[in-house]
Amino acid sequence: MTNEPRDRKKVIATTEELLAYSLALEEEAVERFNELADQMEVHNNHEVADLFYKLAEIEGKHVENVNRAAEGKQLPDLLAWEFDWVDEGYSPEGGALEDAHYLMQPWHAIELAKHGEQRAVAFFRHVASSATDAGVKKLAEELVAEEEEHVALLEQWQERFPRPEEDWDDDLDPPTILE
Amino acid sequence: MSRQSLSIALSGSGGSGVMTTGSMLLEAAGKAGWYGIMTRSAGPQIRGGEAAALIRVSDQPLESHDDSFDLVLAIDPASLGRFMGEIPLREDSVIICDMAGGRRDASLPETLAREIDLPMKKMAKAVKGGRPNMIALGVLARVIGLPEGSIGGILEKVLRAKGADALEASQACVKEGYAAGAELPAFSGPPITDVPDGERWSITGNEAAGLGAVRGGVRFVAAYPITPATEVLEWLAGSLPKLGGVLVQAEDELASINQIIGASFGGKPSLTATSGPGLALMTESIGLAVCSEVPVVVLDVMRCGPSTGIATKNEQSDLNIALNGLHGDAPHLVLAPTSLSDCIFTTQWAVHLAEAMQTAAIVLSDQSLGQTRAIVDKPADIAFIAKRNVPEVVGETYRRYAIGDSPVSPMTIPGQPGGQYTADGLEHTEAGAPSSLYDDHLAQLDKRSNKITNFNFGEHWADIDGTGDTMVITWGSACGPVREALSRLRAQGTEVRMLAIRLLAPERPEDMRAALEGVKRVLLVEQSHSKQFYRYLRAAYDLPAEVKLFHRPGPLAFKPGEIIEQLSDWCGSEKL
Amino acid sequence: MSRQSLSIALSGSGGSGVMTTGSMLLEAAGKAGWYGIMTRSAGPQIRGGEAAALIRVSDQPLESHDDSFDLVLAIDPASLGRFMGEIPLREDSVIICDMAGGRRDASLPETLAREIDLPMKKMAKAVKGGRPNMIALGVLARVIGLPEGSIGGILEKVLRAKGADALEASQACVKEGYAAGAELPAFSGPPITDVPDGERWSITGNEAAGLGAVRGGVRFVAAYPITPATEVLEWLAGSLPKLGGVLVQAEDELASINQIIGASFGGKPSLTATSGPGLALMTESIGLAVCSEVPVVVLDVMRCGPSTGIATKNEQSDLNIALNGLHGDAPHLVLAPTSLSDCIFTTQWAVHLAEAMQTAAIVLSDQSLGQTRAIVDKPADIAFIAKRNVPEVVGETYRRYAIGDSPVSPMTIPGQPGGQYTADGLEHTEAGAPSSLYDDHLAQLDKRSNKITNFNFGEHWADIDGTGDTMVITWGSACGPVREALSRLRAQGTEVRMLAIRLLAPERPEDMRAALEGVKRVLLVEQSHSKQFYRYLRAAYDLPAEVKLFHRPGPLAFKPGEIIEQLSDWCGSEKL
Amino acid sequence: MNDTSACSRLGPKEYKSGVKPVWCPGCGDFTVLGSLTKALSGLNIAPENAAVISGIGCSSRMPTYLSTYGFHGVHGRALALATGLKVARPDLTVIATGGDGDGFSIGGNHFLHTCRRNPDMTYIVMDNQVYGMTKGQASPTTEPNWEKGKLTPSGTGINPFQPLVIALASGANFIARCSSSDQNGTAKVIMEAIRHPGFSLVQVLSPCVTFRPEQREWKKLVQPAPVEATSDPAQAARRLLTDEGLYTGVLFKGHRPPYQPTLESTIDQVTELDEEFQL
Amino acid sequence: MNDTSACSRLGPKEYKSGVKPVWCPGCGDFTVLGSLTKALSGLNIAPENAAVISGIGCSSRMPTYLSTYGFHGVHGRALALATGLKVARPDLTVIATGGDGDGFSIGGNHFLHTCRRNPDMTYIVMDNQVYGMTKGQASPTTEPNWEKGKLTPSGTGINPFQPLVIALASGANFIARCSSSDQNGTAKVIMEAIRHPGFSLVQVLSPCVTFRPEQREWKKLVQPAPVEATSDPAQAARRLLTDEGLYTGVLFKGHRPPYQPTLESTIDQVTELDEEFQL
Ligand SMILES: Cc1ncc(C[n+]2csc(CCOP(=O)(O)OP(=O)(O)O)c2C)c(N)n1
Ligand SMILES: Cc1ncc(C[n+]2csc(CCOP(=O)(O)OP(=O)(O)O)c2C)c(N)n1
Ligand code: SF4
Ligand code: SF4
Ligand SMILES: [Mg+2]
Ligand SMILES: [Mg+2]
Repeated sequence: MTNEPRDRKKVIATTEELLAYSLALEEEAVERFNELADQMEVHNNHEVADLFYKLAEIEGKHVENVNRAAEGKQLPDLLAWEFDWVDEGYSPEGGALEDAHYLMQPWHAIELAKHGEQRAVAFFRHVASSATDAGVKKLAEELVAEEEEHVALLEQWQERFPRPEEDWDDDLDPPTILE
Repeated sequence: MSRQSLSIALSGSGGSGVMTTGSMLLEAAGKAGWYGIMTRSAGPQIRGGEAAALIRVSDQPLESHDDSFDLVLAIDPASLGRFMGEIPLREDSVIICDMAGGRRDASLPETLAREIDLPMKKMAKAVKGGRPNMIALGVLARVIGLPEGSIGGILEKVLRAKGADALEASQACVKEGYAAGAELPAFSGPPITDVPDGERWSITGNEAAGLGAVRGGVRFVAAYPITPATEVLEWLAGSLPKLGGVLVQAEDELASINQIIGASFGGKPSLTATSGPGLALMTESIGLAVCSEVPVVVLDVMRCGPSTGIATKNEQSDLNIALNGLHGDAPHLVLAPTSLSDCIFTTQWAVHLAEAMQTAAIVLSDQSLGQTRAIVDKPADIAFIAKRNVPEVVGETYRRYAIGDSPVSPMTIPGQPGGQYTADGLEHTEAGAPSSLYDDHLAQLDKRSNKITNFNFGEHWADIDGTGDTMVITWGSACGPVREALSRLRAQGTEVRMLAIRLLAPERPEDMRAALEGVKRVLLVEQSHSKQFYRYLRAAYDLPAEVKLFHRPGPLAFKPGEIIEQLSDWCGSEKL
Repeated sequence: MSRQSLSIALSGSGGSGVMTTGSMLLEAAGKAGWYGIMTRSAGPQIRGGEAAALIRVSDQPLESHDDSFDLVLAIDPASLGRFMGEIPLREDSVIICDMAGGRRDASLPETLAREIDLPMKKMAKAVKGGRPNMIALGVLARVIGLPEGSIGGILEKVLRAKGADALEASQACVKEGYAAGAELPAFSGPPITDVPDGERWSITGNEAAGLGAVRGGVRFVAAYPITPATEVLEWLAGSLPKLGGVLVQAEDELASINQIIGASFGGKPSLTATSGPGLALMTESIGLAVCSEVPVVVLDVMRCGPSTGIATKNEQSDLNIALNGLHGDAPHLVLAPTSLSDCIFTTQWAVHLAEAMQTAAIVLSDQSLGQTRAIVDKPADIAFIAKRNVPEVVGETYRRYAIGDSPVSPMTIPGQPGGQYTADGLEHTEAGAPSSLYDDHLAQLDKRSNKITNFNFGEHWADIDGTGDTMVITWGSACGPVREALSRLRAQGTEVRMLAIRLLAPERPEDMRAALEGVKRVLLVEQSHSKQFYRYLRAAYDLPAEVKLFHRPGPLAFKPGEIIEQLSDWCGSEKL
Repeated sequence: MNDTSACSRLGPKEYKSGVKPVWCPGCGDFTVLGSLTKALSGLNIAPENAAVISGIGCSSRMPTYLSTYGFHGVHGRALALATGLKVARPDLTVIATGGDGDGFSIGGNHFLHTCRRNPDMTYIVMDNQVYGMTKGQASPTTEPNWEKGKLTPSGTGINPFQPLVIALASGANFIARCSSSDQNGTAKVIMEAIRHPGFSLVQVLSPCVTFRPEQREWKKLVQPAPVEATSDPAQAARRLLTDEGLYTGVLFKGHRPPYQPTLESTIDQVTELDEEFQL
Repeated sequence: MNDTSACSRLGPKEYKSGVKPVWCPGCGDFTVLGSLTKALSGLNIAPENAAVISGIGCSSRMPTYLSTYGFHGVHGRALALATGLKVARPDLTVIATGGDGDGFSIGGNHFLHTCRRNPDMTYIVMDNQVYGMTKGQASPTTEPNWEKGKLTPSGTGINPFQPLVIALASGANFIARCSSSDQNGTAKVIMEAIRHPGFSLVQVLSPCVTFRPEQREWKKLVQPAPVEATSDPAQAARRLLTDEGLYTGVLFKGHRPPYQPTLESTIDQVTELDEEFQL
């Protein structure tokens, strides 16, 4: 949302920088899934809430992994908007909030998570292909592989749930009015 | 009049559709010849929150919930906790609930009631596109004794838009539920009678107020949305254009009230509807209507205050501001419906009175009256309509604020030649020219006050009922439970009088004296923390020496049994 | 305490400068050691209209005009007619008037008084740059017995800016007039005493209220101009910056009240001043201050209502709206000064109370108190200042709306680490989170009500005076004439008690019971058409069986003699 | 009152009520009263078919001085009251009058929304950049460094409100500026404004000789805008943002259709509404 | 609460109060909450030194969800309350938040006058072109032909309110449009807005998924404005009048000095004021 064009021009130059990206990505994913879980809980969609909490937990492990990889390194302190993600202004999980729905089903939740992971794959792939630093390239490729694995896991998980019917978001009741 | 009734609470959450289910059940009950009421309660979420439909059906007209509920159906157990304060249960009450696995769900609140597990989700899953709430509908219809056919037409009406598949799925679920209901304990519902088509109405108090307004002649409405008045406006927005009228959604309440003053100045009976915060914004200009003698009606559907308070819950705490919230000496009318269907009459009468006296009328409805849906007898169509004193021909020297034989002076309407004048919120002479003299001020204050205190209001100022030397005085939505309490007492042979005040201002000292003739003890019932009704009565009337006050703030509704308990000192021991 | 006083009316029109003349005369009287009051009356024109300065001087402090005037000086005869209702004359009163030719001017109203022709215009013409009002000043100074020198300094002060020529011309005129006065009947003014410099003040009630506000600690004011409150604001606009405070001229009253709520939330004691129409616009947000427990003070300088009414004239008809004009159950403080100089104390006390109880206080001053200028004894500097319960350190779990030992919970101020909370006009939990539950609602309603009803107000709730079994109960600007009436009766040996209520809300039932001990008869005095004070007292207190009401709308002020007349049935015949 | 049945034109005088204004001699509002009566006469509107609505302020006293129907309402609400009247009675010629304080300070919200809503009526604002009636406080149009306002003794220090720019931005359909020093020119513009469909704003620079005596100089400073009225909002905006507030004439004429719900009934009887409640 | 004395930056999460929002899942306001916490974190403002002020509406629930000081006031009055706070406490970072109904309908007058007055604070409006909280009525920014508003079943038929144009015309010092679909971009703009002296308006297109589900498409329609922010009002006006309301970014940055009276006393004691009354 800046006035600059959306295409990603910046090349990630150091592994520290890439780790900072990776950390931000995972941390934001944790935050996002927790937020979504809270939303579902508030809206009495407990099944999906539990699923999101679970996803948050998993992402939390990824944060730990990155932290471990970053041990002893001095990562740059970038603010949210100083990250230069691929094609859009937010991190791969950034858009998920908009896709929430109070009647969403586990299938949707995983779809949403999968979408994020796929975007992460795309991002790291881009980093790998544009990298000039060999270390960065290598790390990015590892990350691609890791995220691809996540996508695959999610796909398996999703199969356990039926695909929602077309009118899954139907609610005959009117919205509650407040103030 | 002994009443056989059944009270049912239906709760759910996360978009489980309990409101729709409840409405359908109520309508089915109505079709079957029963009377009924349904109120809603909901959590703070706009979508997907906990929701409960509280339903009561009977062979007699109803105006109140019962002391306790016979049957609760919880589509999911967790939804119930929030509402337990509003759903008192007995030992012989029954909770039907989906325990999802047979074991008692920990989230189900502890109660005395008997719990029955019914796997509604599973049953619904068995039907393609099926939903647990439709299972519930079938179950409920069966256990309260509605004929299976009573649901069909309603399903069709509600689900037509959703397509044939959805309809079929629902029908199948209802059938499933109905069958399952046969296994459950049955309740002996009120006797089913035959009612001729169309003799019963299904209506909310908010719709009733809208209907009263247009029956009274209102053709211009300007308003700003606010809970719980919005449904009045929604109904009027749809209905006014049919009658050549219009509703304008204004930018705020200051605009609403001034727009209706302008339209009424132009000759169109006009109304606005709002709730406490909006009423507060309007008081300056309600004073303008009073001073310039332009008739307007302001409907306040009360909610819990102060400030934003609790917007979706009932309270009777705008009495103070309605009676005394205008600056200066600004006599005006304040009315309150004494029942849900009386919202028609009282609003209509208010329009009539405002027009007849060329002043402002505030009608105090409340969230409970306004948002309850009831099956009622078709209301009478009464004769009160707006009739303003407009001179046929205008003489040489028309004086808008003339003090003649009647304090209501003829009012010309723009377009009438020779009738031009300037309506004014400044103090003025009879001709309408600004004046700061004591004599003019006194004369106009007298005029504006006399016209409303001298008016012949007839018998409508209050609903008076019963005999005996004990009386309950109350108003608004508190009337319903009081009325039921007294009818229960009557059934036991105890007579208690009831006075439900419809016209709160101006005061009617003589009528009150007559009503209190022979009364030794008075119980006042009101839903306000600061005893607003009590203070009002003290200021306005001479009450008997023995006065007892039963008051509490919203949102907990009064129950008939509580009223009886309050009277027990007097009626229990002495058996009056 | 017998009072010797002289009442003088000075009228003119078309820019004749009577107000300036009147002020100078009052100041001269003050310098000479007299007490005095001056009120103004004017036609509807902004410039050049009829105007009258009504002055009374005495050797005793004054709070009221007398029953009649001793002396009228009309710079032109026509100006007088408009004010005759306010200037009752006796047979031995004197009218000094410029008949411009010696024949009685037809425009001079018929009165009992003796008329004296004085060619002031001609006399002024004889002086280069001379003006009739300065002639009048000299005349008046002479006939009421002021030393010639008493005017000099004042002339200089007022006319300095106009240049030496203007000053000289005025001096010459005053001299002329003083000399001419020697030929006129002299009045025996009050004895001239020596007063130490600076021990007397010249102040209006509006300035006094402003002073009380800043003494109480107010440092933020937002307001929208409105007559007759504007002078409070003018004074504050000049004074606040000296104290590191500020006055913001807001876009309307909705902004004013919300700005002060914001500033007070930020920790600054805050106030707004307005009159009836503005107060009406503020009530919604006063409710917000009540619900969110943010202290604010709203000063209402009352004028004639309803609606725009008569903006420049006195009435006590905003009592209803001040007490009961908020929607919902919204307990708050309502106070009224009992005299002009009490505007300092009452406003200051209101700031203190609002801050101590974290609630809204409405102070009802009025046009008469506010716009009268008086020479008074230097007011005491009292100790009440804003002291809010702000926690020194904030614990782990700060709950803004905690219900602890005291219903006034500690209030953090933005900037305090760990004290963050969200102030809310929605009903809330102790922590400030929105809640729609009955229990939270009741608890917070109790809290907000208890904190003001349980507060120890001490003796300031009312001014209580005198003995006997007859009592006059009154308030605001009506206190002045009542006090004088009772002191006159006392001088005749008749004792009547007086109760001037300063704290109108919350009610003080025990204090009232004590005050009424031994009282058999009560006369209520109020300036309202609809008996607002009477109704308030009926609702709030148990009055003795015999209650008499003396009320009328504005703008005619009560006179001491009228009060005595009202009491004559009781005191005249029975000589209590 | 006047016999208005004749087809001959009523003279401007006949639009006066005969109540004598209490304005200060020299006040611009006298001239505006004259302009308005001339415009009404020029349009030959029967006095009973016009209604003049105002709030509170010196300028808001206008209705009392006219022989039309009038409403002297409360401070700041003239446009809301006038909107209600016009929507309910589209047959009437509705004119709102008032001052800069009434219209742009306390009444600012209605100003915005009336421009937006665009009812077919005319709003004449006598702008004297001061609150005349309450003793000369700064108004929204007062320049930031005017130090005579007793509530703003060091000047307001804030940006003056630009009524014409705001009107344009919120959708007024006709925007003009006049000077009370030109009674006939103002009359003509008011007439055009009344004729133009939709909401018309006429700002009249009308000196307050009592609290802003320096405004007597205005008549020397105003000048007719050097260009014709435009109907392009962007062009109008550019002009208005750069003019010094002293160009007079019609500055913008838009073509948005006025807000006017049709008031035609589709059913005969109120009882036909009962159906929807029948079980 | 948080220990804010450390010089290390607080993370965005620490600006959340922990109260779980009651907004509908998918509502744009969730994202805005995130943007605001990121901006506060980016500026490293201690939570106790910020105050977030709102009126009533879904979007106005914001303060409850933040760990800063907050005020959830009454409908339409957020800016007035915030102004009082900022003027009295210039040391605080004051942010007002709310919706299009709260800010532009009932609150329109304060919007106008706050832009004019230009206090140093930031106003974030979550514009969903609807009254979410009260059941989906048309708001001032609703398009005229939207027929789902139950009080305007045939559409409002009136000109939408153009908040940015009005802000510019009344003197706001910083004007930006964002989309809730871009949390980080919005965060950056909010941070810039807070930093920029004077009154900053940030309009965030924030879908109401319940009453305006079609707004889920907004994220595909918005695009960054193709030009840099200007500081020339006339240029900004031309751009704003012609854009379709879907360009995002900082659109105007002015240089007017903020309104802030100095709060320095010139006397020591209140009693020094007594002098003027002494005879
Ligand atoms: C609610 C309310 N607030 C304040 C006032 C006081 N008041 C009356 S007129 C006025 C200002 C008038 O200014 P303007 O509209 O410019 O008219 P002018 O006198 O300059 O023609 C004010 C503040 C009022 N009557 N009502
Ligand atoms: C004085 C007053 N009038 C009306 C209302 C009812 N009300 C509450 S919120 C709201 C509209 C909110 O719309 P918006 O500001 O756009 O917020 P959103 O819910 O869309 O975020 C209204 C009309 C009120 N609370 N107070
Ligand atoms: S005060 Fe000013 S605006 Fe009012 S009448 Fe006098 S000159 Fe005109
Ligand atoms: S109703 Fe609309 S604005 Fe309100 S929370 Fe739901 S989606 Fe958001
Ligand atoms: Mg003006
Ligand atoms: Mg909105």
